[in-house]
This record gives sequence, C-alpha cells and structure tokens, in this order.
Amino acid sequence: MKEEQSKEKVKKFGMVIDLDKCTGCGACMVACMAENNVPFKEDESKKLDSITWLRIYKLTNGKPFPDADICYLPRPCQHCGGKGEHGHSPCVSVCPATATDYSKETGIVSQIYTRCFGCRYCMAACPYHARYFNWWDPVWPDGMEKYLSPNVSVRMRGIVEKCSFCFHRYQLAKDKAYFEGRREIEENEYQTACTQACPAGAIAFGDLNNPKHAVYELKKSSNAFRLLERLQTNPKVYYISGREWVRRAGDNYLKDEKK
Amino acid sequence: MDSALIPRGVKRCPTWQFALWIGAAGAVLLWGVFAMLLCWFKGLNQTNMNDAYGFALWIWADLAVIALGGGAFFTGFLRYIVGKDELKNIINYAVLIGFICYSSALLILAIDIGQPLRGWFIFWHANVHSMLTEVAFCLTCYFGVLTIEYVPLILENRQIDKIPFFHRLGHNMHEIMAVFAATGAFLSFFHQGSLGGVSGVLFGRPFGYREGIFIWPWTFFLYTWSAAACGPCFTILITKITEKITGKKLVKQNVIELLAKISGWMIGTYIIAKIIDTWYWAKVTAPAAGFNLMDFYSNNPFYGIWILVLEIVICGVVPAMILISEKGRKNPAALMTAIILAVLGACVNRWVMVLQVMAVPVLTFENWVMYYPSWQEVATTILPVAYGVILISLSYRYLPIFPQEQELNPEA
Amino acid sequence: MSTPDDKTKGVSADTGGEDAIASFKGVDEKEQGEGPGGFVILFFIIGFVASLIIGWVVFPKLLYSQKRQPVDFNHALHVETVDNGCESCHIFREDGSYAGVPKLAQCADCHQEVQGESPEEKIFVEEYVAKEKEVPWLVYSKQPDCVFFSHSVHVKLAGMDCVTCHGPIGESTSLKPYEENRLTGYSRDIWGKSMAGIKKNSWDRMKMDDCAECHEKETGRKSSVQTDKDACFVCHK
Amino acid sequence: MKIDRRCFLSLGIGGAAGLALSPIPWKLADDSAIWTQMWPWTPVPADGETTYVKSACTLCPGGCGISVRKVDNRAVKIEGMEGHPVNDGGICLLGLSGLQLLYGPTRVKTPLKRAGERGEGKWVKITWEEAISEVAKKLGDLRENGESSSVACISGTDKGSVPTLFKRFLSVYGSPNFMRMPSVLDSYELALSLSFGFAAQQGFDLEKADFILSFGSGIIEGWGSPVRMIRAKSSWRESGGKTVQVEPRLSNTAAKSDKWIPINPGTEYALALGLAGVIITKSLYRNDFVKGSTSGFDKFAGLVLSAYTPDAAEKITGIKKETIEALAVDFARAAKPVAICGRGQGRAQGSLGELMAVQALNALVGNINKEGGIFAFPNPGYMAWPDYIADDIAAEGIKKERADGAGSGNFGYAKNLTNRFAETVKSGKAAVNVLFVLESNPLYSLSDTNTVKEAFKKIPFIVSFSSFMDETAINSDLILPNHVYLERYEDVYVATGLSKPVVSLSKPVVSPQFNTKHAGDVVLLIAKEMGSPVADSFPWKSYSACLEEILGGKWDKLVREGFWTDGASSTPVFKTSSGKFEFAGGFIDLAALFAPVNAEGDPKAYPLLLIPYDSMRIASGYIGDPPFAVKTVEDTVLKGKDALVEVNPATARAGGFSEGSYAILKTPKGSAKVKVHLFDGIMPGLVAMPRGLGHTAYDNYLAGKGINVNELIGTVEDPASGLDAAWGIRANLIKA
Amino acid sequence: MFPFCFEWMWDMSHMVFMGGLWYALTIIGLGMTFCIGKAFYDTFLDKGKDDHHH
Repeated sequence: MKEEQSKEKVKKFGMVIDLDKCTGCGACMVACMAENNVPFKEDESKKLDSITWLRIYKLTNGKPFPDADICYLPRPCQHCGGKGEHGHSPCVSVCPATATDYSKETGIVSQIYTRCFGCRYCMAACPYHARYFNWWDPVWPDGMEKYLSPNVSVRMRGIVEKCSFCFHRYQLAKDKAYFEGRREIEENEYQTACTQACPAGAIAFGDLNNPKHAVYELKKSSNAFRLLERLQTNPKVYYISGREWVRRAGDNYLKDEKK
Repeated sequence: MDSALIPRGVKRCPTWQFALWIGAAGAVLLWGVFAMLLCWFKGLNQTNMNDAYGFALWIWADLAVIALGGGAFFTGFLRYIVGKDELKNIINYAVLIGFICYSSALLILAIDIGQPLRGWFIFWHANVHSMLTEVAFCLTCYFGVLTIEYVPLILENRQIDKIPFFHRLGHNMHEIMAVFAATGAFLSFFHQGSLGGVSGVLFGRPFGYREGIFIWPWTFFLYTWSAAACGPCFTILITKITEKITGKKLVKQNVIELLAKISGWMIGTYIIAKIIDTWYWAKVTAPAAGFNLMDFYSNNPFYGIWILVLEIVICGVVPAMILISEKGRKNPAALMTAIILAVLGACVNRWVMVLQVMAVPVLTFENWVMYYPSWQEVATTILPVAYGVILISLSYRYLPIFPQEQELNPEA
Repeated sequence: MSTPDDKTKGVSADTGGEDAIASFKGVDEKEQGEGPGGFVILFFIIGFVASLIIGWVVFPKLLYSQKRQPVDFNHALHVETVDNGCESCHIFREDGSYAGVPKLAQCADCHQEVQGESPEEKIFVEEYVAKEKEVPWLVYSKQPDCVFFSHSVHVKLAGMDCVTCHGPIGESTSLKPYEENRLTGYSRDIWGKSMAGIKKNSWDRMKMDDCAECHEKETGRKSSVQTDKDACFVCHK
Repeated sequence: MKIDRRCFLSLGIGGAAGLALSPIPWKLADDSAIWTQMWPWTPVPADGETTYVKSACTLCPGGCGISVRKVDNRAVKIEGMEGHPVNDGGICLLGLSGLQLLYGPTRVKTPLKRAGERGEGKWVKITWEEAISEVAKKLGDLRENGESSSVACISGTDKGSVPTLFKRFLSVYGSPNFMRMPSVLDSYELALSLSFGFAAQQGFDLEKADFILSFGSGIIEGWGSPVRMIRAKSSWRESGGKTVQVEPRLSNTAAKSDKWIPINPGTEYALALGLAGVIITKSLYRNDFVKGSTSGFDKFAGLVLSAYTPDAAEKITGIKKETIEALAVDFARAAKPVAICGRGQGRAQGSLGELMAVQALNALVGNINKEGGIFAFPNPGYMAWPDYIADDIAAEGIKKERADGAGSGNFGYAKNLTNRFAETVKSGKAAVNVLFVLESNPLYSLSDTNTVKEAFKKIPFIVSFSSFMDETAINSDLILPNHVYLERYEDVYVATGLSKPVVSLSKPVVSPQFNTKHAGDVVLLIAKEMGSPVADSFPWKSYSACLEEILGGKWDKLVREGFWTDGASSTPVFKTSSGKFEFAGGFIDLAALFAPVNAEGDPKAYPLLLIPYDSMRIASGYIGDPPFAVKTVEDTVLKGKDALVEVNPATARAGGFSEGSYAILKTPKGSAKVKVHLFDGIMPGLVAMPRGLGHTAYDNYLAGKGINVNELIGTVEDPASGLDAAWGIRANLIKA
Repeated sequence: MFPFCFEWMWDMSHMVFMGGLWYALTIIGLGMTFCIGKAFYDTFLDKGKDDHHH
C-alpha cells in the first residue's frame, strides 16, 4: 500500500482569479459563507471582526473624477508555500500548538479548529489578513441552524479560522472516486464553492502542477501576479489583470523605485 | 496585631494603616479580577482587539513585564555566576519583582488566549518551531525557578522559620541556589530572546521582520540584551519607589550604583546594536519588501518618527550616557531620570514591536489600523500592578527582604 | 534568598534568636517522645489509597452515564441470515459516503411484520416500524464533529475489514450499554474502556493517536510540514 | 500518640499524591478541553444522505435555476443549476442566501390577525379557515354593495400563474385594480406597444452583440437577469465585445466597461438623440432597414438634426461633442450594436422619451429582430387558462376606472401606474376598501414612502400574503403567509431581457416549515368560500392541480428538467398600423416626448442632486437583504446603523465635509442623517445613496440599518405616459 | 512535549529544544528533590543530628 500511495502525484491546488472579469458582486463571499457554515452577527459593518474567509477588497486607482477607476479583488487564504515551496508559510510555523499545517501533498494550509487555542499568532503573521478570530460565539437565530452543513465543523468561540479551499469537497470527491475504484479525481470533481458560484467565471481552481488543469496555463499569463510576492510568501492564488495599476497594487514598491 | 509575623529589628507601620493600604490595592485588584472573569466567561469580544490587532495591549504588557522582570535573572546571573557579591543586598528584591512580573505575564497570557481551557495544548502539542512555544516553555520553567528562589524568602518569615522542616528546607535551598540561578539564567536568555523572535520571524510583516542567524532573528538577541540592560533599572526603580513610600533607605547607595553602572554599560552596548539593526533594517531588510523607512512612520495619527527617536535616542542613548558616567550615577536626579528613561525605553521598544507591527498596512489597499484598549483590557493589565503592590507590601512587611534595612535604619 | 551568612548575622543580632531555636527544639523533643511517625504515615496511606480508589473506581462511574439502546439488536443472528456480511446492512451510498447505522426503511424491508419470537423485535416493529419513527440508535463509534472519517478509503481502497476498528461486534447477540462521557458527550468507545489508556486490541479505542499509529505504519506518508506524518486535513474537517 | 493537624496535613498530601496518580486530573483536563471543542451551545449539524433538488429561484425577476443540496430533510446549500439557460451554474449572492430566508426568524409562521393599532406589531394567531372566511365575507359584502372595484391587488410581478390567478380572481370578482410594482418593464412594454405595435416584452441577444451602449443600466448590478448579465459581461471579454457605460457615477458596470462616459443625470435622452443626429448626419445608419422597415424617420431626423446637434447635446449632457461624435461612429460601425437603458437594476420606470430615444438608436443601426440584437416577444403564452365567467357585477366592475388611472384618460397606453396609486388613494380620488399585497412590499419600495403610508391609512382592510414580516405585512390587518419558494410549486417566467422566453419550475425542496399556505391555494379557497358565481371560474382542487392543467404538456418537462424554453424567438414582425417600426412611437409632438425631466425641488434651496443606486449586495425589492448579503456590504456604504452617501471630494470639500463626517441629507421629501463617503468616481454636485437599506421591518440583521432612499425621493410624472420619470431629486447636505 | 505525542519528531529541532527543556527541568527537579528530601531526612528521620548547622 505504501508503494501504491507514493505513486499519487503531488498536487498543488491553487486559484487564478481574473480581476477583469470579477464584478465585485459578492457571490463568492456568500457561497463561501454558505458552504462553510460561517456565522454572522447583527453588526457586520465592523470589518475587523467580521468573518469572511473570502473577502472582496475594493481597490481604487486614486485618481480624481473622471479618471477614477475601481477594481474588485477577492482574497481567499493565499495558501502560501513559503520560501522554496517548503511549506513554511508565514502562519504555519508560528503556531505553537500545531493547529495549522501545510500539506506537501496538496499544498493546502489547514486549520484545525479543535486544536487551536486562540493565541492569534498566526493572524499576526499573515500579511493578507486572511485569518479570522471567533471573537463571538456563533449564534444562528431561531432554527436557522437547520441549514448548517455537516461537511464542515462549526467553529466555537475563541479560535482562529480561515479558508480551506473547501477541503471537504476534496475529501468527498476522493470518497466517491475510491468508492468507484478510482484513485485520482478529475478537475471538475473538486472545485471550491466560490469558483462554482462565480457568475462571471472569474475564478479558476485546480492543480497548479497539472498541465491538464485550466489554472496551469492561466497562471502563466503575462498579466498574472500574486499579492506581496516580495515578501516571499509564495502564494498559490494568482490574479490576472490587464490594468497596470491593478497589477502594481499587488505589491509594495519604493517611491523612488523604477519599474 | 500581626507583630509576631514581622521580622525582628525592623519597624513597620500600624496594622490598620497596612490594612487600609492593602484594601485600596485590593479594590483595584478586584476590578481587574472582574474584568478577567468577564474575558473568561464572555470571551475576547470584551476587548477592543480585532482581526488586525490579534496582538495588542496584553501582549505588549506581557513583553514589557518580562523585559522588566529581567532584572531578576540578570542580577542573579551577576550575583551567582559572575560573582558580584554586593548584589546580595538587592537580589531578594530583584527576585520578588521578577516573580511578580513573571506570574503576571502568565496570568495575562491565560486571559489573552481565546480558549483558556485548552491552553495546555501549547505544552502537550508543542510545535517546537514556534517562538511562542519556546516562550511558553521557558517562561513557565523560569517562573518555576523564580518560585524556587522566592520560597526560601517566605520560609524566612519568623513564624515559618520556627518549623524545623521549613527551616531546613530554606537552608538547603540556599545552599544550592547557584544551580537554580544558573538554570534560570539559561532559560531566561532563551525566552527573552524568543519574545524578540515573536515579531522578528514574521516575514509577512516587514515592520517586525529581521534577518538573523539560523532560526534566530536579530531581535532575538536584542531582546535578551535589552532585558538584561533595562531589567535592573526596573529593580532599582521599584526599590527607589519602595524607599520613597516607606520613607526608609533600604539598599545602600553603592549597591544601587554598581547595578546602575552595569546596566549603563549594557544599555550602551545594546543601543549600539539596536542602532545598527535599525539602520540595516531601514536600508536593506524593509526596502527588499518594498518599504522605505518613512512608510512605517507616516500617514497615520500616532506612529510618527518621534517614536523611533524616543526609543533609541531619548530612552536609549541618554540613559546609557548618564549611567555610564560616574557623575551621572552619583547625581540622584540624573540617576532617577536615566532609570525611568531606560524602563520607558524597554516598554516603548516592546510597544512598537507588538502594536506597530499590527498597525502598518502590508497590502497596498489596506489602511493603517489604530487601536485603543477597552476598559476590560486596561483593568486586566492593571490587575498585575495591584497584585504586585500587594505582594511587595506583604513581603516587605513580613519577610526579611532587605538585608541592609536594619543597618541603614538603626533607630528602629 | 538571603544567604546563610546573612542569616547568621541577622539571627545573632536578634536577641530573640536563641529563644526561637530553643522553642522549636522543644517541639522536636515532645514529638520524639510520643513517636511521631505512626499516625502521620497511616494518614498518608489513607489519603493516598482513598484518592486512588476514588480516581480509578468511583470517578469513571461518575464521568460516564450509561444508556440502554432503544432496541436490543442481535448482530450474530442477522449476520447469519444475510449474504454480504456487514455490508448487507451497513451500506455505502452512491456518492461514496457511508450510511452507517441503517435507517428504518432498510430494516422495514424485512421487518414489516414481526417474524420471530424475540420480544425486542416486537418492540422494534410496534414502536418504530408501525409508527414510522426512526430508531434513535446510540452509535458507539460516533466520532466528534471535527473528524472526517472516510469508510470509502479504508474499506474500498485499503481493503480493511470492519473488525479492525469495530471489533467482533458481528458476533454479539445483544447490545452493550452505551456509555457517554457526561462532560464531552463522547461515546466511551472513542476514548477506550480502560481508564489507564491500555489498549489490547486495535478496536479498543478510536482516538487520534490510534488513527495516527496505523496511518504511520500503513501509509508512510509524510505530507505534513509540521509533523512529517499524514497532514492534519486528512482526517479533520 | 494523638491525631493532630500534622496527621491531617499528611492525609492531604497522601490524597494529593494519590490524586496525581489517578486519572482524575488528567482525564478532566483532557475532557474539559474537549468540552470546549464541543460546547453544548455550538450547534453540531447532523449528518445524513446528501441529495440535490433542482428548482428555480424567485427572489428576483432573474429566474435562475437552482440546485439545492439537502442532507436528509434539511436544505443546506443553494447552488446554481448547471445547464440552465439563464445562469448555467452561476448564482448570485441573494440566491445563495435563500436558506436564511427559509429558516430565518422573519418568517410569518401562521395566519395572523391584527390585534392592536396598525403597525403596532400586536397580532393574534388565527386558523386558515377563520382567515379565509373573514376575507371572503368582507369581499362578499363589498360585492353586494356594488363596491367590487374598490378591491385592489399589488403584486411584485404580473407574470406567472399565481399573479394570473389573482388577476383572474379580481376580474371574476369585479375589479380592474390588479397592479404590478413599478419597473422599467413598464416603460419597455409601453414603448414596444407604441413602436412594435403589440403587447410584448423586449428581448436582448446580448451575448452575441458586439457593442453594448448602456444608458446607466447596471449590467452587472442586477439589471435584467443578474447572473445571466454578469455571464454575458464575461463573454464579451472573450468575444471582444465592447461596452460603453453612460452614467454620472462610476458604478461597477462603468468600472468594468471599456469606456465610462459620465453624463449630467437625466440627460441621457439628449445624448441618445445627439448620437442619432451624428449617425444620421454621417449617414451611418442602416439605410435598408430604416427605409424598408421603419416609419416616422423623417420627422425624427428633422427633430434631432435641428435640436440635438453635437453642440446642443454637449450643452445638455456635459459630454464633449468629440466624445459624442466618436461614440456615434463606434456604435454605428459595430456589427451588432445594442443600446439599452433602465437605470441600475431598472427599479424606476423612467421617462418614455428616454426609452424611445434609445430605441431609436437600435432602429437606426437596424439591429432589431436578429441575432445579436433586440427582439419583442409576446407576453407569456405558455399557460392555457380556461375562460372565466364574469357575471354582471364583474362585467361592470372591471369597466370602472382603475385606482391608478392606467388605461384611461391621458394614460391610455399604460397598463400599470402603481406609482400613481398612493397619490390617488391619499388624495381621495380613488376609494380602495381592500388591498391584497402579493410578493411585494409597497410600503417600503414605492417612492415617497410617506405618501404611501398616508394612502394605506385610508385603506380599511389590507391583506398581506407575505412570507416575511416586512413593512407592508406589519402595517396590514391580516397576514396570510405564503410558502417561501423553497416550499412550493410555482412557474417562474423570466420576465426580463433574455433572447428567448424561459420558464422554470420552482419545486418544494423541503416540506413547509410553518403553518403557511400557497397564495395560489388561498385564492382558490377564498373563491370557493365566496361560492358561485366567483367560485365557478376556479374549478381546481388545488393550486398544483391548476398549475398542472394550465401548463399542459410542459408540466412533465418542467418537472423533469426544471425549465422550459421556447426555441424560436417568435414574430419578427411589426404590428403597428404602418406595419413598420415606429420611430418615436408615432408621437405627433416629438418635442414633447423628448422633453427633459427635471428633478423635483428648487435648485437654490437644494443645490445638489440625490441619485439612488443599486448594488448586487443589497436586495432592494420585496426580499429584504438576508444576513449573509448584509455581511458583504462594504463599510463605506453602511457603518453600524449609519448609511454613507457617496460624494465627490470636491463637493464634500465645498460643504466642509470629510470622510466619515455626519451630515443631514435634505430633499423636498424628507431628511435623514447620513455619513459622507468621499468617492472620486462620482460627478461633482451629486449625492449617491444605495437602494435597499433603511428597513424598519424584518430582523435585527437588517432593520434599522441605513436609510431607505425611497423616503427621500418622490415621483415625477411623465406627461407622455404617466409613468414615474424621476431619476433623482434635488438635495442638500447640511452639517450635522 | 513527549515522544509519544503525535507532534513529536526525532529531528534536530526536537532534540535541541526538548533536550534543553528536559535538561533544565531535570536540574530543577533534582535540585528540589534534594532540598526537600534532605530537609525531610534531617527533620524526621535523622533526629540525632543537630539542626543548628553553624
């Protein structure tokens, strides 16, 4: 069995988001919340304690009317591979209780809610603010908890959570494949909830290592970039934009720096 | 009423006065305990922390008290390892202050985590690569050492000392105290450093991140050094405050000056290293991430470049120069100024390395986030102060903390 | 933390020092006279043994509540009559998920009417089949919500048998009481019967360490950066 | 030997030692940690068998197909239906939040009868039998008194079988007053009847068009069928289709367009005419089509060439004439250009002149009734209803003038003028004794909410069929709660903008959660209760039987596949008297048709202009924004309970406002305290505010947040049609 | 923390880190055992010895 399993190809799941297609409609955010049992509270306008695994940022080019321009940027967990793909993403190695982990088999950064004890060091470490703390007990009003999905654990107060690339969908897809006697799953069998929902088709998800997957080619676009590449976090979420100012907004540049 | 407990040969205030004093501190303590219970039962929504400020006042308080409590390990190190004998006259107090600082730090950590009942996971499921794991282990162990160092003092209480077992236990512990002190110093060097590592390893946070050797960023060494430098100043400061309140001279000036002198040299060397570190960071580390130095100090209402000047020049260079010069040490006003500045310097350093790291936006489309603590956070941060006051008061009243007290106050 | 020589000084400067020593010497003598050891050691032993008994015998009884299953099911009897062993009733669904304990409809396929003599079957048919009420079975092996356990990979891919994890439950003629941890709500079978954590059979316990042990041995995967074992997300959700 | 305290000490030490060697401390530490992992108050969703149910979404007029994931009996997630002609797998955030409505706390759980004052929120629970007999009795009495026409119904839509049942009921009962909530569809329907000559709906083959000139339509903000439009937008990016957005504010659509042309609000018609002028001047129009298939061209050309030269258009619209000329050329030279209008999501009716001007552009380029162009297809004919029997009372009743004045007098063409309803009732011009409110929330979503409130006070008996405790339901006398769409059968006709008619079937995904009844069934029961002759036209046992019958052969396909679509887009003909496309709808006085619509208010007292805008993240119709959707609203739109209005930094500076400062927003209709958000993407002099906030009803996740913009804006009657032509209102920002 | 914990690995990091930790704990533990043990012995078992050590 050992031998058999080692034959499985190493995957690197990632996303390519076309910012020129993204309309900022918010479907991905809600698809994520609905899929992953994300709680809500009465006031969600305080964005700094509002749990949105996938958050859409509104970027502006800073120019005055009528040259102003906006761009929406959906930001899931970037599932950083860290320097040299060793899985030392900013958050993983700092967790004192081994509650977050990087899988070399999938490239996914996991968060184990029941292990996390809420020190929030990983939040401090993440430059993308992709990690969220449960400041409040999750409360569903009046029987609304009926819609909760059993595929994703409901998180308790006092712990950190974040986007998992809908890992449970991978688990379920593999379950089905194994049941049918297959070892590998097809690209369309494992897609994240946001990818599935996006009306604009702006999000592509798949194995960045697999030439058969759409993301493999998309990420090579000359308009592709990642957020904060200079920090060497090595994210697995790529963005595409034809607009120079948008691409430049992906990283910090010194004021006197030449492009 | 409690005269049987008070060490012989020293004078203490009347019981009612003492009770009043303890009562006042106790009231503050209860306020803190109330806030603490709120945090435990209702959760961290009681604070003003948020997803941008995962670390805030509490972590600063933790880092600051541990830095300041560093007087205990460094004085112990000087006394037992280096062999500065005069320091035996202040080591008791240094240990007590250290004990208070470390127990406070642990208490604050226990409030600060979102799931206190799972706090022990940090030990059981330890991830040895995390600076916080190292902090937790060394902190707890060193707290154990401080307890071991504090216990013999308690055993010296007149009534307890009467019991032969405790008398002998205290005696035995004294005998091998150097071993404990050495172990404590070893642990301290590491956990002070790990605290520095906490922000130094955050390569996603250009304000805090530093290069280093192997797994240790430069802040690792700077923190140990600064704790060793500023900790003793805190010991002196508290001693001076105690003398002021009790109206008695408790430690001879030569002891204070010796500690101040060593501290001065430590601060001096530390601040040189800190300046080099800052320069390298501003010129090499941060620009590699796309940041100019002033990006970290502008476009926000609070974190101006003043804070860097305050930390390095006013609270670093100035106290170092005063304490290194004999004239400065001999002048009581200058000495006090230097000590206060040094303590403030450590606190400011810890503040920026915790709070400013969180405040600086890293994504270009995010903004500076400012933060002010909730009353629950303030109360739980003041709680240890009240607890410290009470413990010092009790210890001072009932334990022979200051060996030179009788000699300095013969009329009693 | 004053040193012995300070203390000498302190004591000799104190006129009361000698008295104090004399007084506790006196105590010593008195105790010597009455032979101190006996009761002290006896009480130590009493305390020691008492708390051991409380801890090992009383505590587990308090910690776990015992519940009876709604119907006393006879596994052995059923295994004899079906063709396909456990999988005859404990089935996989088409999407590869595992159905676990059969639903009423499955049982009702055969038990629309009382077939045998068993009073338990009568209860089952009258209370549940007739009233179309699902049986609230208590599942011994119910894992907590944070666990993703795939029967598919273990049974279909790895070809494991049921007994390895569930024990020879198929041979049982009646259902043992379900023990629930009052604090955690877990089934006792997860943590294991033995309070000392001693494990004799592979099915004695189903804690994370038990999963990990087998995974390490059988898969040898080292995908986790943190632990160099199987990654957390293999079994967690 | 005696027992002293040392013995007890010893006992304690022994006990402690034994304790440490017992499992108590270790097991308790472990178990208490596990307890925190499964706190009893943190829900654990039960596992079960996963199934999917295909259905249709009715939360907006978009008509997407949905696939609802169920675990045993619980619905746990709504996803888009793959292969559905509208959304093909995609879904919007409102559709995704549907389960929060199904299981949410705002549901009306049982029939309720008002107990206290109206709006007080005091109710008594009554049975369905009581409720139905009460309504039937009231209606019966009115009918006997010859007041049958004083019964009115406001519905969210007039398409589909349930609104048709209501309409049928009113007809049989004897009232002409079936009204639909205002929408740009009113204008389109009117325009089509004028220029195409028959009651139709406009279809757009946008996916195949290659140049989309949008006059403020929120293509990706919920115009038409939102998911379909967003998909179309993406398809243009791949096919090379160009989009130009004409709008005073940098909306998401504007930002995503190839070109954004800011325009003085309300002057879109002038731009359209200016563009027409350039196209005619430069002879860029499709001569064959204009010559062969249109009528009234010369008159139209005469007007635009004289009154809407590029210079004149520049003056009115504020757009440089070079820009206008270039745009006209680009538009006319494109292979399949389409001009569309209907601001934002199209919740406002708009002026007929603007619509006709835009329609004229489509006619000039001849892109009508062909691939990649616009179509008109007849109003839904997929249902086969048996004729109803109208007795004398009914025949007389339906002949009476409608409460909103539509179809008579100056407004002969108009089918619905629900915008006028409140005013006529308030002023006493129309007497309404009973009002049915179906799948709509007029008290919230009609403009000038205060007038609507006044009008409603004059209506003695209001019956709400709402599933939710919305503003109108709270202010009604009787609530007969409908099933929500996930609990019921219903045909869903996609009313807006597709290139071919699509009907989907909404199916009960879960059994009804509460003591609710299908509004269709309730109508049947009321009719039955009233007895003959009304009951005679409603022979069905139940609504589902009725639906099955009227859908005939389509029923099976709908149940099986979830949707039905009419393959060929019908009737490429014009049924006007000329048999051709009528430029400007055959209006005689073109100058009157193309008159500017001025915003209400005195420019001196109100130097600024308030314009409402739409957002995909804020549902502004009958459905209140569910918690998930509210969560996605940016903190520059809603902060705590405060609404933020968008203001250009220059305008803000002039008024002394900075980001986040409070201001009083005053309009002739009312005033509200708002916060200021500086936005470079809005024209100076404007104040923009989202629709959909400021609810007073629903739950705490929505109520009390922000300001309902409808309270601040009024209606401006289009003299040509009677429709509400308002696009904004004059306003002022005063320091708070 | 212990070699039987799931997270344990026999690698350099664990050996250095946990080695240092257990080393320190051992010293503290042995030191305290010595102190308490000796005090106990002196007090309760070795009664002949004068407790006054000077």
